[in-house]
Amino acid sequence: MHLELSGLTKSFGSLVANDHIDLVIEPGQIHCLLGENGAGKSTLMNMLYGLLQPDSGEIVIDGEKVAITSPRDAIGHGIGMVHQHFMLVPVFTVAENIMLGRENTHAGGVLDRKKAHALVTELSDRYGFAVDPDALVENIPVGVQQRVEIIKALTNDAKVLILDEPTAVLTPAEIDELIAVMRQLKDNGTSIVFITHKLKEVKAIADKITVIGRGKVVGSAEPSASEEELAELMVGRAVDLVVNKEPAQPGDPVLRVEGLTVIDERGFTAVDAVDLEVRAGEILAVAGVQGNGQTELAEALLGLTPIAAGTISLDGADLSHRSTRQRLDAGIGYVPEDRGHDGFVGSFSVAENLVLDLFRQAPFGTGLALRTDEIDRNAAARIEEFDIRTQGADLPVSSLSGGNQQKVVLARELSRPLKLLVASQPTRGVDVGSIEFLHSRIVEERDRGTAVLIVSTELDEIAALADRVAVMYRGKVVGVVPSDTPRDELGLMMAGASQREAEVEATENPTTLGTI
Amino acid sequence: ACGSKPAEDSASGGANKDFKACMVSDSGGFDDKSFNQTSYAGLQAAVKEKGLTEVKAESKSDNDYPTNMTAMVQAGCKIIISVGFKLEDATDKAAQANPDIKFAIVDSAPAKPIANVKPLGFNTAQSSFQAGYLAAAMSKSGKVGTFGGIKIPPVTIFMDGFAEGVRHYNKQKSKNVQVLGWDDAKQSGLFTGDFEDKAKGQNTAQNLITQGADIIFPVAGPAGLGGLQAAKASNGKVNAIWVDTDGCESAAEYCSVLITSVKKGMDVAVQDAITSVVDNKFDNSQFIGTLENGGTSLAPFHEFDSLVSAELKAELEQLKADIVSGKITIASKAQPKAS
Amino acid sequence: MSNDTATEPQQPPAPASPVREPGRGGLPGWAVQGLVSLSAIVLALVVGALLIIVGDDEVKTAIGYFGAAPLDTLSAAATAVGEAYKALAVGAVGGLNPIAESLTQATPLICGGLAVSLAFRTGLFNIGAQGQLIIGAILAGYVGFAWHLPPVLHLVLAVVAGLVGGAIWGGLVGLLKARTGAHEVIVTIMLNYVAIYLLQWLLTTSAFKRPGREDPISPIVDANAQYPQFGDTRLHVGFLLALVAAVFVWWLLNRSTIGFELRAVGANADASRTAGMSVGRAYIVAMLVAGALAGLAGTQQVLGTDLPLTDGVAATIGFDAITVALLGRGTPLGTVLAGLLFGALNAGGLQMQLQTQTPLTLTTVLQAVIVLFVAAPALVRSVFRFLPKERGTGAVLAKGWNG
Amino acid sequence: MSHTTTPETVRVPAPAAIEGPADRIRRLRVGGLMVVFALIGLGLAIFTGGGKATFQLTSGDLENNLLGVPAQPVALLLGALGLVAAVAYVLRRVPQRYAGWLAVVLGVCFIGAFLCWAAAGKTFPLANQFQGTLNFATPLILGALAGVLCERAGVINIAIEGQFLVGAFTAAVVASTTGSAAAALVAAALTGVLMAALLAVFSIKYLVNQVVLGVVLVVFASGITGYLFDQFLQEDAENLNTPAVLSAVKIPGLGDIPFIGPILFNQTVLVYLTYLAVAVVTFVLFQTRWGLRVRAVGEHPKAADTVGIKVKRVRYSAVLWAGVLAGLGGAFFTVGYAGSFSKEMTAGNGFIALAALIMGRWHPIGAMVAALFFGFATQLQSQLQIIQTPIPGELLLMAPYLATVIAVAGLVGRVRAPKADGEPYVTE
Ligand SMILES: Nc1ncnc2c1ncn2[C@@H]1O[C@H](COP(=O)(O)OP(=O)(O)OP(=O)(O)O)[C@@H](O)[C@H]1O
Ligand SMILES: Nc1ncnc2c1ncn2[C@@H]1O[C@H](COP(=O)(O)OP(=O)(O)OP(=O)(O)O)[C@@H](O)[C@H]1O
Ligand SMILES: [Mg+2]
Ligand SMILES: [Mg+2]
Repeated sequence: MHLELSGLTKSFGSLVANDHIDLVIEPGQIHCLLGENGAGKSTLMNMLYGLLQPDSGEIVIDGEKVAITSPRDAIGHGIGMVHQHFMLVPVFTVAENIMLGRENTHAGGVLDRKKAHALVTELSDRYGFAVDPDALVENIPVGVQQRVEIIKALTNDAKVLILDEPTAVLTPAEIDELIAVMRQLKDNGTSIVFITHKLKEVKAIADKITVIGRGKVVGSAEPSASEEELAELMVGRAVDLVVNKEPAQPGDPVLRVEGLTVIDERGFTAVDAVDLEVRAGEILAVAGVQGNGQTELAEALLGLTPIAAGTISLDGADLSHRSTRQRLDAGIGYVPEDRGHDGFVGSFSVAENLVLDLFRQAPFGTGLALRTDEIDRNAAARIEEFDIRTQGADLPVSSLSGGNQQKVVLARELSRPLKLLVASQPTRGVDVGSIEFLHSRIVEERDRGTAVLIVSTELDEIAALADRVAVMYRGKVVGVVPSDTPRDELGLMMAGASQREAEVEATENPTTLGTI
Repeated sequence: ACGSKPAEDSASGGANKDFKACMVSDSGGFDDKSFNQTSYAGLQAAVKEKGLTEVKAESKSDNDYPTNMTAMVQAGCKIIISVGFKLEDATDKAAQANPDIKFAIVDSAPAKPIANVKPLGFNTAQSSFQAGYLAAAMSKSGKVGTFGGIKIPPVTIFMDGFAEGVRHYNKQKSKNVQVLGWDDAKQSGLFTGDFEDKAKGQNTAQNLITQGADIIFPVAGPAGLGGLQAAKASNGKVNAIWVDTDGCESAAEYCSVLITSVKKGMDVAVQDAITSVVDNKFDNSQFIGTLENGGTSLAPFHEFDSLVSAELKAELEQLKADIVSGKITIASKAQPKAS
Repeated sequence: MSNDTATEPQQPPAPASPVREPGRGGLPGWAVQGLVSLSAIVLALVVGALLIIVGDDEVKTAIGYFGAAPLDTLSAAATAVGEAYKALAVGAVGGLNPIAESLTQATPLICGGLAVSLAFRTGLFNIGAQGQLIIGAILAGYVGFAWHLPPVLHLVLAVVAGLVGGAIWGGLVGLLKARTGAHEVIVTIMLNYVAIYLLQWLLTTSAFKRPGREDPISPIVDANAQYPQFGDTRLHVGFLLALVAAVFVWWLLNRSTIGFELRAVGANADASRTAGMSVGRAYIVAMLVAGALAGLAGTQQVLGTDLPLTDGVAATIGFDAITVALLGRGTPLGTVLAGLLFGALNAGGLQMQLQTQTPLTLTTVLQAVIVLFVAAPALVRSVFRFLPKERGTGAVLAKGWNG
Repeated sequence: MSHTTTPETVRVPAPAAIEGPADRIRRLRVGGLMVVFALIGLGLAIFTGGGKATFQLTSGDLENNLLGVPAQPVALLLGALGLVAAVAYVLRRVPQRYAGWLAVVLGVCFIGAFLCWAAAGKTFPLANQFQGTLNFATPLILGALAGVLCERAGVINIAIEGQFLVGAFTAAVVASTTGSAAAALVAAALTGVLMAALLAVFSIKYLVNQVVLGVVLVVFASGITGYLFDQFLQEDAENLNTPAVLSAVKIPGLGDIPFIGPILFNQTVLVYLTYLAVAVVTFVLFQTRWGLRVRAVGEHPKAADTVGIKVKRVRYSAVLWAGVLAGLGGAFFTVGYAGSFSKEMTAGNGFIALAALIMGRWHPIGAMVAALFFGFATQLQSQLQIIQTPIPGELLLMAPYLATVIAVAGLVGRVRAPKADGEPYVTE
């Protein structure tokens, strides 16, 4: 199928998210879209999929102009999409999610669950996905959820498949599998639009690369272009892809975790007798596929999740049963993994969010009274310092782009003296330009003597920041390794291999990305 | 097809058109199938009889009493009737401020008599006593039942009289007819908790019926209608006695199950109070409706006329005479005190 | 994320310079909102007029011979509506006394509305203002008539008792929610019933009954415990307290650390917890203060307008307060304005029934329809096409049940 | 060792020896409450009078079919059993799976002991207890089901009370004017739909906050039915407000089952419709295409949209069908049971239905159980007022409401609404 977008324009209020974008997707082509956060990639794809209506411009399929006013139309035209934010109903089973919208029914609209079951089994066999049709989506790891999303898109026999940041939550091995599936689809003549922030992936699979910036097509590149070239095309300036950091000067242990066990709400063991130690002036990265207990580990450190066993101590003081507020006051800074959910209050202004955990302390709060002038002054300083791109400190944070929202959270946490910084996924979904800045700020904090614990699923990020790496699998720490451990080896440990097994396997079976 | 225009109504009565007879309801409203509604009927009757102008104000809440009272004063009312004890304070205040206007208040009395306020009280315990006696006599199961809306004296006075009447019957006839739903000695019994929920009233009555009661005496305004419905649904096994008005008139659909009603003659009392002002005969003496003056009475038996034996009818007459003469005294504390 | 999805679409991403409608003089946001609200009231009056016409006796008669003299029907209709609305207007704002009456009616509505608003801003749906008001009234009333104290002191104590009563009844809801997760909607509905039955019971006890009376009515509170009145009107100092309460709520929400916490919890409980706030404590504090505000409304009922305690002391204020808060979009100023509007409608409605025998239920319909239209500016705009577009439809209050 | 990560759930159930803190808190809370009730039950048993407690097993028949039990021994037995259950719960003496049953055992024991105490030396109409429970619960069930349908689709429905009122009103008027019960039910359902349409249009099309809307619609319904009552029904009650009430229809066979037969299967059409509604709503929600879509738009409308489901249309249909149920629930108050209409006659039942639906965790069966629980408590207090127990009547009147608070705080705990409940779906 030959797909042509011409002059697509979309604005939200005064913001032009897409400004006359032209794009051609050839049959059987893997077309990569690159661009900073908020460049307009998802907006463009959402218009193609009928979720958003363009203000102007047209979509032409096989030479014919078509109107796509709803996802229904898009599906009808053979377009499938895997969305950046999962479009799965968490309380439904995998089978229910997959049948939703095109249910097979018996007489009277009664669901034919058998057929749905068979379909899931068939597709997951065909593509080598092992997915249990009866599992509730909210109970399966994100990696598997991603597969469900892909199965959903595939069941429609899409001729054009849009994948919007599908790899953000996958392990290197899973990414490899996905790349294999994409190749298989391409060989069958399916065209694919692939959006990602990971330049390695782009180089591995793209037939064509289009870069979008501030709502416009700002250039295109060949897969042969170097990562640095691509990054520069995206950000508009040269970008340091490696963080320049001095070797760590670790001091005394600051955080000590012993036998920490967390049981989640459903009665499952999320963190299983974990021992960890983080020293002043070092960055310990906790690596692992999402859902292996890192989230709960970080939350337990902050007292957001009650612990079932074990101790947490900071500078020798036992914090295991302190409240979150006491831990923050004791000098822990926290950047939560899901910023929109836990990191800020979307309807609050930038200024208010910059004091979300400081508002009680002088100078912002004196007694019962809130000093709004001080809050504003603080906002001006932080916005300047962290280069937060906003049109005003009084605007709601929800109106900022993802990267800038993340800067707000980090700016807040770094604006007070810390002993320990816990940062989960500090740069998830953030573009390379912002990543560069955020990383350097974290290293700066380390060099100031703060103990830093990073939780990340991104091997790039781990490679860039970590002094030591702890790999978690099924709630346990399977090993603590130096930061220069090869990525394939880390990837295998994230899948449960011990360090020794990983070493052997990685040399025998290198992955695509590991070798680029 | 449309009719023709009626001729202008030729000044009907007209005699006292500028005499405004006014009434303020309590928060139950004029459609409460109870005392507001009956009192209003009295107002309408007086207006018709004397050719007056009526003004009425319903109160949605307690806050509205003083407002409505003031508005009535300003409207130039000659007499203002307030309905219910909750209006006492507002009435007294307005009366003292406006000695030229006459007032009457239903079911209440100022603590100290006020020259231009006529209290209208009703000793419905007397006729309820008769009703209790009648019910006891008519009961085949030997159990009669009663329930109220909320436990307040205007409600419990009926229940008291009813229970005492049953007891009197037992003593006279050496029977043991039981009253379910009210223990007048302990002043505790069965209440629905409001005056609105008809379904609840019906269920409550049903519970009495299950316990064996075959005559129901609901004292719960519209919710009490549910009790009549329960009787009706029993297909003749259970009958009822209504309160305030003659149920065969105010709730005609239930006439077939109504042995009689305990009438509280608010309509007549209100009408009299108004006409006394028109005729310049107003006095502030307390009116207490009794069996003697007809201010409370048993309604006709209507469809049960043939079922109530002549003997029983005679006994009821005798009861009346005995109560009037003081031979029978009624204990209920809810009876209006003569001031 | 999901917490904000309802509000987000209305927030333009970059309103550095206020977004203006092309070709239209930029009216400030509040003016636009005012215009829309005014139009909503006009629309509601039209609906009310239809009901008046349908229910009017003269019109009913005239319609009987519509064919013979159609103009009669029209003129009868016009007269009916005209007279009713004239009475409504006069009763609401036609002179000093009517205005005082409107303000008196508005007083408890404002406090009750604030109680609902404050809880809303904390993400709680307080259907329990009614019960909180009742308990407040019970305590304030009891202190007012059973104790005999010198001026000022007596009033202060009675008011404090009312605040405490309301706070207990509200705080209980917050406590249960914080400790056990019990849904506040269920608990407040149930506690409303408990409160009214409690009051009915207390009124049968000798501690509450007026001496010499068997009726369930308490004595009127001592003069020392009454809010001083303004001149001959029924308007009393409680009204000023209501305004003070509104200012207090504004300060609490916008200028205090507690309010910061409450708002944060209301807007995103997860992020608040992550930032070290105690969500449970916020619920308790919010419900305590909300309860106290409703209790204040209770004091205004028993200490302000010469009302003794009866089982009708709360009327439907606690429920009307919800509508008032919603109409006021959960802000203190909005709540005051909405309270005033409802107070005026109540006062005017009484006058309307008096002069034209229009049932009070019409006022109820009017109030509902006004709120309905104010809440749906898009609908109003589709009728009055000249209205400028509003920037955002204002704060969306309580979101879903998940808070 | 292969490259693929294992697909099954990452988490393993915690070993039984370790209890999650959340579970622990819940166990202590529920357990504490159970112990308190067990002790109250035992205390009542100790103070139970001598003689027999008689339970009447056939409604309306005081002579036959009585079950007499020695009050105190039975009460003591039940009290002790209840205490055992409570203690077993607190001490985790049964596998987690069966722990819930301990609460049920305790509940039954407590009520049994309580009844023995209350009915010692008296007769307690047991059959009537269940009959009354059903009567009180029927409109609540219909209302709560209406709420379930709406809210599963993502539209909060506080307006049940308003839908009740208009349903009750039209049913009364139509039954009076046409004399046809069927017509009355249809009319009630239709006006329920009309109110629901207001809810739907204003929430789905005009994006009005649904909590606001619900409250306002209740006020509106109360105003409009009140106004029409004042202006029309009041004046011409004979023709407009004397509906015939549905009569009970005994189901052959089922109606003859001892004890439960007369209670469950000698009822009006409306009650049968209610049973049917529970079954149908449960089935439709969880087993049909439409139900799947309704739940999808209530949980994650955007996900539904991306697979081609017309979110708004599904929401409209769910809200309107809910209107049918709520309208029928309203009809119960007039033609279904009590006859003529009077102002505000639904007396807050719509709000109780709302509470039932939340307490029932937005599940049709749960909502029904909650409604029955409330009906049971209400009926029990009414019956206890008649047989005269030492409990003051005033306290009894509050009891159903207090019981609900205790149940919600103690047993139900945190509930989770459909994720998108109350959130309008906006596309750009
Ligand atoms: N629904 C919306 N309303 C208003 N503005 C929006 C909306 N959706 C996106 N935007 C804005 O449009 C711009 C483009 O957003 P888009 O989601 O297309 O970016 P993106 O390129 O996909 O970014 P990312 O890499 O972070 O996913 C952003 O500035 C964003 O703030
Ligand atoms: N209504 C809106 N108004 C303004 N900006 C919006 C709106 N909706 C979304 N955005 C912004 O659009 C950008 C892209 O939206 P998107 O939903 O892709 O989130 P995101 O931040 O990119 O998420 P992630 O970090 O998980 O990739 C974000 O910066 C978000 O803040
Ligand atoms: Mg995107
Ligand atoms: Mg992104």
